[in-house]
Amino acid sequence: MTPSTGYLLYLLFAMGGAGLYLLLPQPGKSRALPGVALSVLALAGLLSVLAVKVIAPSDTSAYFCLFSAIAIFGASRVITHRKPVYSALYFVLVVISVAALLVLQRAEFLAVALIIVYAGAIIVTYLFVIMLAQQSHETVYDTRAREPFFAVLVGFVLMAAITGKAVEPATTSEAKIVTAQFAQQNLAGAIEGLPEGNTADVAAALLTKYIVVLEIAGVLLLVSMVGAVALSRKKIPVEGHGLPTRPLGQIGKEVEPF
Amino acid sequence: MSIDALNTLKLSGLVVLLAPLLGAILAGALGPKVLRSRSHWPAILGVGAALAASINIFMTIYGAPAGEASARIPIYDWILSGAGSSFRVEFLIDPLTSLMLLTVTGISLLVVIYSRDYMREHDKPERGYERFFAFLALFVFAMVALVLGGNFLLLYLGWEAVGLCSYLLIGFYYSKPAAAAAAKKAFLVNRVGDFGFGLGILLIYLSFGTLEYGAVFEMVQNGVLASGEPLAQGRITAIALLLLCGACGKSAQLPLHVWLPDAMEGPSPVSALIHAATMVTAGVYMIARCGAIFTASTTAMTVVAIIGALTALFAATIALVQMDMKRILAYSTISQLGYMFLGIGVYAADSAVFHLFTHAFFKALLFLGAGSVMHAMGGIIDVRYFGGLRKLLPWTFLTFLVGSLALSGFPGLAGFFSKDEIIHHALSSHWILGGVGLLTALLTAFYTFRMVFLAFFGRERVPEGVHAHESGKWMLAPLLLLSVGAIGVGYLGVGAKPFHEFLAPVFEHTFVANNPAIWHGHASDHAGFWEHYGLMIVSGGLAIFGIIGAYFLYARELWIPGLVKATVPRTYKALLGKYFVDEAYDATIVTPARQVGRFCVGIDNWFIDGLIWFVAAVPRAIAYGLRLMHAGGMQGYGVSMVAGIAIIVVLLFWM
Amino acid sequence: MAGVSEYIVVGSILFALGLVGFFSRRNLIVMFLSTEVMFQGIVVNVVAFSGLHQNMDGQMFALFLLVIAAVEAGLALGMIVLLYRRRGTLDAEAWSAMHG
Amino acid sequence: MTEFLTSQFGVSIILAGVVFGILQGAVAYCIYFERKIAAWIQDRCGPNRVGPAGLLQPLADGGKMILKEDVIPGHVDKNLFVLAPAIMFIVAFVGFAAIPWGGQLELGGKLVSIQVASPDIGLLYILGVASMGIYGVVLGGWSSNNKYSLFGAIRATAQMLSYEIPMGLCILVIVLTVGAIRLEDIVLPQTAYWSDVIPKWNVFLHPLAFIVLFVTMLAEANRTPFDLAEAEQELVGGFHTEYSALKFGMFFLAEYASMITSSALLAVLFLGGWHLPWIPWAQPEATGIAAVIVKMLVMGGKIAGSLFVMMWLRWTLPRFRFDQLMRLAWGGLIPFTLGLFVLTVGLLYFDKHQSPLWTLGGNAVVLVLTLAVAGLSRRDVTGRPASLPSLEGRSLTHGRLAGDVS
Repeated sequence: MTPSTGYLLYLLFAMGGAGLYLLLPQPGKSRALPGVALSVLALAGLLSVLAVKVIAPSDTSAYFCLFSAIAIFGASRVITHRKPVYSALYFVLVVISVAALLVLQRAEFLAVALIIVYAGAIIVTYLFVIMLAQQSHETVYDTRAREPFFAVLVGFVLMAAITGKAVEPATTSEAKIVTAQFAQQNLAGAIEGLPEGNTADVAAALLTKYIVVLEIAGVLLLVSMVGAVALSRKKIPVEGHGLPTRPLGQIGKEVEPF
Repeated sequence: MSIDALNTLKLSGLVVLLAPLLGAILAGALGPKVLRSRSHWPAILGVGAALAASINIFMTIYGAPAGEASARIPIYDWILSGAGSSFRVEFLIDPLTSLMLLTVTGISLLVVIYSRDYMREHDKPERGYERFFAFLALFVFAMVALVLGGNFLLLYLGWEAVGLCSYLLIGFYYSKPAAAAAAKKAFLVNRVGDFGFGLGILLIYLSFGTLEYGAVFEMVQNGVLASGEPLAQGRITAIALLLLCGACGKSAQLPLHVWLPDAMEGPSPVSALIHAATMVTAGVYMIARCGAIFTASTTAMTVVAIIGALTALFAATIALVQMDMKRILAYSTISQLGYMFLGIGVYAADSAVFHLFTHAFFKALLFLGAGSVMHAMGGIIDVRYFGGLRKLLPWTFLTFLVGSLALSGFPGLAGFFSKDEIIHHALSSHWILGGVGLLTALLTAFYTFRMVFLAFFGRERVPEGVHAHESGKWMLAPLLLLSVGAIGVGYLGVGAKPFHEFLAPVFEHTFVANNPAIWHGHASDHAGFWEHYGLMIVSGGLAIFGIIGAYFLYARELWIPGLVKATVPRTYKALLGKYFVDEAYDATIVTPARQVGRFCVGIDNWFIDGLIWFVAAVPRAIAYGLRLMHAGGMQGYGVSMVAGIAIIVVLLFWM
Repeated sequence: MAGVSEYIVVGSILFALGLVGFFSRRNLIVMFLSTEVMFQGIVVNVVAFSGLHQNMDGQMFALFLLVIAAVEAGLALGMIVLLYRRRGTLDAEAWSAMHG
Repeated sequence: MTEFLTSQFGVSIILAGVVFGILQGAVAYCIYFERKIAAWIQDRCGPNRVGPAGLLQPLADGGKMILKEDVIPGHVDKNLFVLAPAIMFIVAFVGFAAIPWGGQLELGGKLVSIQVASPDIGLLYILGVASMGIYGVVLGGWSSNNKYSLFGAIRATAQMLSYEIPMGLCILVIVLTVGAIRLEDIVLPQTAYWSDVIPKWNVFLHPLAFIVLFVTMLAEANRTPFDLAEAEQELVGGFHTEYSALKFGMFFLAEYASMITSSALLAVLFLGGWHLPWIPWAQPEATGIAAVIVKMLVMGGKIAGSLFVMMWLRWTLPRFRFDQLMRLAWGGLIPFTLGLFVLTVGLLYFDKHQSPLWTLGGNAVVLVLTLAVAGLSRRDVTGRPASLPSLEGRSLTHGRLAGDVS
């Protein structure tokens, strides 16, 4: 990668950051159009830079670009959408595309586990809570981001620093060796060598090298279960601050569970 | 003593000590949830086991060959502080210990059994039922520890534990202000005595380098200090007087007697326990145990005798005019304890312990009887509201009468023999001491039967709405058993005097060796009739005279007391006001102390707190400036944190 | 064929987007969703490393990340429900009670 | 071209098209048979006007659905309102991809699987797809902006999340027994025989797991007696109250499609899939085209049997109350299947997991234990607020059975 590519990348990150900043929910008139334009441009530029300059062409690189684009798009919608329900649904999109990326890496078991656990359980409970907690009307705190400028600045500086380093050609001799090794162990070759059937590998690793961690994970889940039960059994008094916590007009539209 | 016997003693000693503790723990831990109205069982079983073990100890000691009836039994090393000074948990078991154990556990068992019904209202346990029994058993444990302990440290431990338990039990009805105040008073007054006692023990340790009884007494009798220097008379007198100070506190002698009458606020079984078996006897026991120290100082013995005599007379006069049944009994206890001190003071420790022994029976009987009356009368204890109860409460009356006769020194009952001995020794020591003893005996008979006649004879003066009823079997059984004791135990001290013979090894090198008038043993065999029986006739006559006087004044000619009251109103008031000792203490000690306290509070509030406030104000002022940086939003902190990470990453990768 | 660098690029972009969301959104639920997005970025990274080193370590990490996410979701959602029942709002600012 | 068609990829594509088409029709006729069976159980005639014996009724219904006006109410969240039935429909049909329909076919000298895709993680794939089915219900209910719909959606969410656990555990029991999660590998061991007579179908090893899996599948598909999400009497139709025309039709078709998927999975896991004992065509060795057709028919027969039991149950059993439903899952099925799971692990350790004597005995023990524990600890799972008035004496007025309607 030439230095000019690096600067191009930074430019794209700057564009993306600006677009995201414009898209984050803020009061005042809508700035969606320039935001969308900037973001889409930045994403397309990034993907084309990656596709042209970085990725070794193979039959799966197209899939990689596609699912990366979907994941990044979904993630930016998660954080910019004004309705939490949509945020959650876009997150499902992120999960599915990440699962697809994992399948590209021959981590099928993990991919399916990701879908079952995240999409099948976690996000459903998020949705459940969103449904219980608020109806479709927009709230103040969803339409007003908090310190969006600094957040975007910090986030994108960090992102640019890491990704810039990741795609940068090594300069020092040591780094060059490492990079050369990485290049040698091109994933294409590496993955062909993997045996068919990822589940058995996962099981083998899980039950031998990582058995203690597996036990700890089990205990962690148990603790979380106990904690959740304890939390949900607690009687919480509504703190009186003079106002009814929900406007009167909403009462008919709200339901208690069961 | 054989190894078997030592093992028996060790095991039994442990049972005596730990069974009541276990009972207390069980009653306290399981009482509220599990046992509930059965909470008395752990205490009864614990104290019962202790009694059984005490009997075993007694039998072992009794059966031991002559001259070997004493055993030091180490249990384990308690405090090891290098430099040769270590303290052991050890038992000293000799005839005195075994007798005291028998008295303590026996009386306590009866009291605990008695409490089973007493602490119930219509067969429903009172609030704090399990607490009561837990404390009772703990009290027994503390007293047993005091008696069994083989060194001054254990003695002190038991001493303090007894004080604590008395505090807890006197304040049993802690929601009643009078009870709470009485508990506090008992504790504080005891604290005064214990302070002296503690100083005494420290002085013993400083002087002799050990707290173990045997070693200390041996050094005292050899007249040397631990350093080898000769023991100065002043030092041993100081030790004895300091120990006496503690004894005065525990045994309610002048001038620290004020807590005992107030302690009547506790439930009656507690009073019985405190007065008969456990707490107040601790002082007498201690002085008897430390005979070597006391007999080494004539001054101390004189002080003991004078305090005893004064207390006996002083308390008896107050008891003359009191109206509260339990208070009369309380003052009589003080008076009888005075007798015991007097006995010790005239080198008749065995007689004093004998009196302690007999007194335990009839005083427990009287208090339990009073409790029975009180229970029957629904809590009323003022004798002016009684009268004619002998028909309503026949069993209580009979047992109470036995106790009263014993207390008065009616010939043939327990109190007669023991008191008589003390008066005899007092007379042979100094005629004033003996005279005081005789006068007190007369007064004792008089005020005791004043109470009996007011309560049980004459017209019924029971207030409206009170339905007096005889108590249940759990309460009557101990009363009957104690009556038998009150009649019978006196005969242990006549004729061949088995009691004194049994105790003799303990005192033979201390009190007996110094007693100017050996009355028992070989000396008395050759005395003439009047020498032998004259005093008995005199004191018995005085008792009967007192009883008859009380009969005429309080059962017949009820106007005479009123006349006396009107004739000498100031004396009457002084008696009624208990010589205004409490008021004097209040004016001389309590109020000045309170003033000092106020002054200290002022210093604390204004000066020290002000300083602290000032120290706190400086960082607060600084924080006031700093807190503007904390906006309070977690996300803001997060942004700054990640900004830091981003800066580090940028510096690391690109610089 | 995409190499490990590309996965790192995608992963770090996801991570940074989650970060931005976590810092800038005020809705508690969206904040937690953002943390999940960060998790996804990490999962992409560690699985890519797993492929690079041809061992299962990265996938194991991802699996345990999954466990952590599940645990976190369980507890966080429980707490969010509690908070919502108490204040009637999902605004994170409603809970800045330690505000100086 | 021929080469393409005879490769696995070609077969998969053809199969995808064929299965999708057949299933569409099958689903439509499922509805027809449902009505016929209902009529038969209730001693009525059922649909008999359109075509001979009413056989064209599904076509008429379909036409009606397509031609009706597609109403989108004004108060709904339009995007999600449209998305929900689509998700439901897609998810219901995608699951078929991993089902092995007919073993292997010898084509041009090579063996190809009669299966759209045979991923290593086939069973997990089906589970994952099934778990996505919740979104259709949830989004449909929520986006309708209607109290009853939301009720239905919330109920459905809780119900499906709860019943996924015993379902997964049952499947794990089979996975442990067979030692594979590729569906074909699960079928193959079942084609062997015990003492050359009894086929090694898993149902003979774990009959109780089979029943539990069937029950949880009823719940996952929102079928009676678990159709709380769309209980007509309580919720006006539940999450699809606001739907009409083709969108409603999609929900409807999706329900039957998921029933068929469940039945197929059940057949594969427990009933030997396409295997039929003693029939030479339905053995794994037979790879001719005729054999494949027989195998597919066998598979279809098993699915039809399972479907028939589902319909039979629908017209026989009343609906659960919600707390009963939850109690059944959390207090009954989950402990029980956990017990089965532990049992299987234990038998696996002693290598007795494929011996019917041990598994059946273990099943009985686990059942007795669970019943004993459940009997000893009777307690409402969701609980009924104490502030509500007592229900005593009122249950009779609500005694009408769910099946009485229509």
